Amino acid sequence: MKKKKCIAMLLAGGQGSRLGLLTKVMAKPAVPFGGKYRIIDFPLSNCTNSNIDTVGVLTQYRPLELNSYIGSGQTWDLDLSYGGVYVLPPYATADSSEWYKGTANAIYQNFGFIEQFDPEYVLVLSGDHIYKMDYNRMLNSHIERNADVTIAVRPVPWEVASSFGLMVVDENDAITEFVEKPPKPTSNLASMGVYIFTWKVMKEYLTADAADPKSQNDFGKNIIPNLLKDNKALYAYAFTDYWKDVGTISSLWEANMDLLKSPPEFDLTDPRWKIYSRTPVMPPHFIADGAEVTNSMVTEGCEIDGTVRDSVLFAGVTVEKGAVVEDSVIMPGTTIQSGAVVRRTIVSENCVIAKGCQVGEADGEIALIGQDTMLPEGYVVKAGLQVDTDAITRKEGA
Amino acid sequence: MKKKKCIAMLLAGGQGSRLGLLTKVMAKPAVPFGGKYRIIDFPLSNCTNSNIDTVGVLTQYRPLELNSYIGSGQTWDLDLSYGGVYVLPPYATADSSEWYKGTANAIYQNFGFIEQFDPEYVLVLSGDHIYKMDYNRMLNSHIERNADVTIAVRPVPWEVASSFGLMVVDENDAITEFVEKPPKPTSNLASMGVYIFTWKVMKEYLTADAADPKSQNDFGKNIIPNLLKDNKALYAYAFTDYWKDVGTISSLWEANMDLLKSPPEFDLTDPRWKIYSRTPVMPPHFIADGAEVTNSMVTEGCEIDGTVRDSVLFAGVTVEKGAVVEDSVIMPGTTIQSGAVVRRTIVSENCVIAKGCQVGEADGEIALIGQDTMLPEGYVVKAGLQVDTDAITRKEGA
Amino acid sequence: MNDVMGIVYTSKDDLTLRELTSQRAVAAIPVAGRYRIIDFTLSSLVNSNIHNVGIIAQKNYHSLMDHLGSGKDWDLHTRNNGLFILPPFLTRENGGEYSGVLDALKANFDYLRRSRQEFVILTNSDYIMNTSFEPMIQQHIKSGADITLMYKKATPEITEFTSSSKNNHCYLALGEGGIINDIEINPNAASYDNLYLNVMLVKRTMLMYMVDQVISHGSHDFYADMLRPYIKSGALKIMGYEEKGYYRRIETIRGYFNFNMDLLKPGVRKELFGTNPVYTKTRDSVPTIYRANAKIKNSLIADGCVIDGEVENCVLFRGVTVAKGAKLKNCVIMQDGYIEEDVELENVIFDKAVTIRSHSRLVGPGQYPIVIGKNITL
Amino acid sequence: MNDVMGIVYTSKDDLTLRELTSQRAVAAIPVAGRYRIIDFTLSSLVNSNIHNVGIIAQKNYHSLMDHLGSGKDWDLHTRNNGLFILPPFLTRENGGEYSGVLDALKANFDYLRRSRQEFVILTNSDYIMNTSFEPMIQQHIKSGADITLMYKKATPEITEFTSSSKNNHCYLALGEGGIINDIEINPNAASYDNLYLNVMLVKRTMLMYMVDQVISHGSHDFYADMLRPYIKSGALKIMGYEEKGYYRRIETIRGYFNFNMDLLKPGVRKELFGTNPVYTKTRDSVPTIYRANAKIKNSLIADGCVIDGEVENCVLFRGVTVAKGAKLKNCVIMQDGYIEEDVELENVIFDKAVTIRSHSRLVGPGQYPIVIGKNITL
Repeated sequence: MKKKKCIAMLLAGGQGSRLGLLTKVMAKPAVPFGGKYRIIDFPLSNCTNSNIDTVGVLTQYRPLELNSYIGSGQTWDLDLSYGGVYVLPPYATADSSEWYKGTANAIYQNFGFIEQFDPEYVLVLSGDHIYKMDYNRMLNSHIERNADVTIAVRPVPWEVASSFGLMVVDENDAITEFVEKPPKPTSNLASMGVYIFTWKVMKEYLTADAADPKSQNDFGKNIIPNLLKDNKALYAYAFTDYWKDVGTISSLWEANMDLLKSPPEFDLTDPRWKIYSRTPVMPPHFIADGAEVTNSMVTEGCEIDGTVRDSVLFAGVTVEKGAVVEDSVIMPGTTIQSGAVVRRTIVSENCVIAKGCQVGEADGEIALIGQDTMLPEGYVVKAGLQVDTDAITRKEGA
Repeated sequence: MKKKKCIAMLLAGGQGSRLGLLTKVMAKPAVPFGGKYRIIDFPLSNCTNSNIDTVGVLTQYRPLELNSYIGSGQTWDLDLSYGGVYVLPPYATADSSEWYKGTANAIYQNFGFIEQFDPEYVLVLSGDHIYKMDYNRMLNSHIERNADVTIAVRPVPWEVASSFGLMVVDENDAITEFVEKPPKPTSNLASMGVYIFTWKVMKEYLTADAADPKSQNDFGKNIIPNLLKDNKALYAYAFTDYWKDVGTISSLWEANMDLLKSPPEFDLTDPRWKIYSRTPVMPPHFIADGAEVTNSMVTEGCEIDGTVRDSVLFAGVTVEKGAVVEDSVIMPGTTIQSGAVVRRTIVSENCVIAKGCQVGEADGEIALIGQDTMLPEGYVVKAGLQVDTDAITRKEGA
Repeated sequence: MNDVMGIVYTSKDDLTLRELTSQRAVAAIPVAGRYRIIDFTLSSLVNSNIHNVGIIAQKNYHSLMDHLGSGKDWDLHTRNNGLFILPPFLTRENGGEYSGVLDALKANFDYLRRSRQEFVILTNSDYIMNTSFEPMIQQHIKSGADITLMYKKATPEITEFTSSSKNNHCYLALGEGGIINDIEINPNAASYDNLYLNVMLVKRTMLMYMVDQVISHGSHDFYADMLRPYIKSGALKIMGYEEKGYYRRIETIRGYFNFNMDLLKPGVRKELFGTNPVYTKTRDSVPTIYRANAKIKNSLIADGCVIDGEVENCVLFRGVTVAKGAKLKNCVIMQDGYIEEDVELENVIFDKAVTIRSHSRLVGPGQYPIVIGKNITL
Repeated sequence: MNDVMGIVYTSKDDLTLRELTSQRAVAAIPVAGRYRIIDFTLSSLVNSNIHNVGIIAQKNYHSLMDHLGSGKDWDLHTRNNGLFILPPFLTRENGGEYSGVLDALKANFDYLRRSRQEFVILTNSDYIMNTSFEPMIQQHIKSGADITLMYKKATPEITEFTSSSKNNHCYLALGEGGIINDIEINPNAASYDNLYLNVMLVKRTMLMYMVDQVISHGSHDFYADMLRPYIKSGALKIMGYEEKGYYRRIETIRGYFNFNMDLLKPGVRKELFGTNPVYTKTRDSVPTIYRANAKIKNSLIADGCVIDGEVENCVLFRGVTVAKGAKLKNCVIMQDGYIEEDVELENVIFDKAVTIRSHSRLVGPGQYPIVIGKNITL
């Protein structure tokens, strides 16, 4: 069998509960972003563009959507006979059957998957961020420095630093200290959740970790500290381009808005670093006489008769005559009926915002409408609220 | 989205514990058969040849091998953008996380998968049998008779009937009675575990079944009896060609031997009904001067210097000078060293039978050597015994 | 599942389409913002559960091959069945060109023999239609016909697009029970109003027999030498099947332009895209961006555009840029068109990757739009 | 990961290979039981992490295209990069044949321009070698060479297989530090023992520049007009890289036969198949069945055979039947050969699907085996 130099393990297990109703029916990596993408398109496309052609996607929450979305992997050129993309949920063995306990445990349980490719290096990714990164350059740096582990880092504002894993490095970028989400940060170099391990080292430490009943089986809390304790060669790899955690409603909304700036804060159009995505099979969009569309992103299958300003519209969105969409993100298949006004809101997939609804406000927090919600005529949703079918039923029942 | 007329759900969850050591490290559908196949190749190839291009493979035990083996589905022409083959293990939702409880429950938990294809019919298969069957003809019969459920049946010898689900049918093949493994059979028409459901009916009954806390969530024990009770239209579809349950060591061995008869009891060479299989990338096999190979099946990557009689050899098997293999099944990558004698034995993948070993006997039960076993020089394995590395260690320790 | 295969004949470059076919087959002409003409035929076949499709290619099939690739985008990349491109291969014996559909079929008897399906749908690929062939197949089997020909009631909208050239326009006479008893080939004034759509359903072996008969008797014309004699002789049961959906054959620049404009009508879009999906080569474009000065009226716009100007009654393909101050009216701008600032365009067709420098003006006559060839900078 | 693309030149049909190339390119000749010659070149490229491969096809490329398909079997079916077949497309301008490798490269400048890789490996496909190009690439980069040519020490086994025809046999003189300072083209008696293997590594843009220079000055020969002048002028740093693995160029029937027989040596099999896998088109054959009367000695046998006779020193391809009483010695029997009862064959090559009726006898001279063409029944 052909050996793979480096394979990737993508931790896509997170339910992303900070995304509220958005992840009620789908895993976080499957959340739509930027008009025609899903969050997971970014790490997968980064892999393809970095010539890493073997990716295990570790998931236990709602794997169905991910499974169908990834399919044969053809979208990302990952439909290979040897290698390619695999969705790896937890499984039962003759002796035991258990869910993944932590990030490190998820990978430990899939050692069998990794070993069939006999890699020298394992790249660990998470499915929570929007960014374009050449993992191959990071790998070259790992190899050149003869590192055991290389961690991608970026400086973050001091005020948010305490929500990250933070590192102190010496003049050669060797990591001397690592603290997971400290209340009083002594560094603002945050871990991006992107690691390259030399496979032999990973194998040793994950095996030891699995045998330790007190461990939380987490990379940040257990594995990295253990490696540091043993004076292993841990290096930081600095990344300073666009990188956004889209773990909250407001950061997801912001990241979408970043695409509308001119020049965009984050550019999707580089032909040498395409972001691949499963394209819906729909005709071009249509903009009718009388419509207004400015400072917005519109994609296939949309039919626009109303007004769209400063917004991102996904495939198959309908905006009827007289409807107004402003500063909003409208996900696939949703209809905004005539006279409805949507402001500073994320509307999920396949919703109907009926006539005369007032959703969100021109100022204040971002509102959210959950998937498949049929908002009744004239319904009002205040700034920052989250509404779905259950919420409407409760309200009507009350 | 394009609608699929009929999709298949393949129940591949079984650990197949009656196969002993063979399934210690792999799921039953991944067990090798017939020189270059695995059991699951048969239902998958049947689907492709029957023009059913969407298959969900339900598994919870050792999905890794199945996952890697199935890959993008390219082997069976099932690597499609819309449809194709998906491995579906149990998954967690926001509310719950549970393993599959029974065959019906496994399908119930994957209603979301089925509904995205909006099928009219659902074909339920199991991954335990060797047979070639045109499911499309069965589907046509289902449609013509306007059935709610059609069950594929075959007559079995009365003496083994009590180990099957048995049916009584009227003169129109309508099923009037169904008993799961009765101690005293009143019919010898056995269910093959191949069902076609009209999706609407399946949905109704599986939903009701899931709500019934007393149900074992099993097709044979719960769903079919409930349908009969309600006088639904259940029909039997008779199948009389070769069909073999390979659920035990001896039946698996027999089914392999069936291929060596002339004419074979089961013919794999029909160009209009090919059985597809992931081919190992190996050169043609080589037979040296001094070797003897008769009444046997040999495939790519084998190197034969010894004697092979009445046996089935898988890819990459080496039989050294002076070694003798008789009435045996030798799975991929195994080496029989010079002077070793193997009779009436199934040797699993990647074993080494060292010099002078005596494995199995010319008469008596079939012996079994488990995967990755290195049998020490001169080791003797009596007829019917099962040996693997653990067993050897225990014996040496004792 | 259907026991039917498809054979798509892509005719030679049609000179009435001028620049649009100078480097591509008619089947490969870009239409409707993101498609090629052949996408409609292929999607109709695939949506009818037909999974073995042979494409008879002629000269100029480079762009067609490039577009179709391995057939992946139509789920036609399987090893058994799938998509087969059948160009006139150069060998020691073969000169490299088919002289017509019969010659092409004869040259591909090997492929026809190897195919397993009982029936063949033989179709051209110079028309726009998104249909399911399944009702036609059902009628064919039920009626016990030997051959079924698809036709449509001729209306001015359909026939005005076709040139008056002798380009295989056939009209059928239907007798009792839908039996076809006459065919008119290229009449100046048609006696019948049943326009043959160049879609034919027949048993595979019968097609091979008929082709062999005609060719071995030294004849070569599909319509005059094969269809007409069989219809006149009455030896075979030849039936008509009426197609009622949208249909346009693309034969002239004006027809091409009118079809694109037709797409601005909601009814036409619904008819073409509302029921069955139309598949095409994926290009991984980003969504289209509208900037602050964009003003769009009644236009169909594909992904990957960046628009800061005014666009009215236009079809813009993928990757078109319309800079600030530019005004487009009644235009079809193919992929990667680049319209600089303050340009004014009216009644213009731009082939792929045309650039027009700022402050230029190009206005064509309403009935006969100006065509600018591929890769030109004005 | 390598920043290298591959260009595989498949030369025109070579008349010294007689029947074997009457309907196929040299690259498509079946060898070693289940491969085509080009599989070795393609697998070497893929195993060297090269994922963008252009195949320059000539006339007769039907069987090559059929074999390669979408490139799936080599994992070369990706949309970016992948396998590109580059035949001499017929257009309004183009006559349909490349006059040599330079002409072919020039005709495919579009493809070369579109490719992203920095380097190109340009190779022929008429040889058997399973190697990794990675050490050569590393040497090229480290040494700062402009061009690296792969060579091998000429031994009798390697050169005896090649004809004495003027078929681009080149020998290289290596000076200090591995710099090449002379090239002999088709010498009757070579002065140097470094046989050029027709594998060249160069920057993509530099290759395009050189090709353009030579062609635009009216010259056309890769060896005499391009390689030799650049080597003689010393303007570029041209280095040699020594390949040490198994290598045979297939140019004559005898060379073809000897290579197949060579595979019966365990050492040769290990060298060719032991380290890197060789990919080929999958055929979904069943395993081979040996019946009660089978007697096999020293033979390489592919899947799908049914054998009840005697086979000695043979290479049998997929799907060969050897009936009871038949005796084969020193034969190469390609796919689907059918040897009936009591046939005796010695020193014979059967092309695909040859049938020989029972009780026949066919014995060739040891040095010059008899070749029976495709699909013939004796």
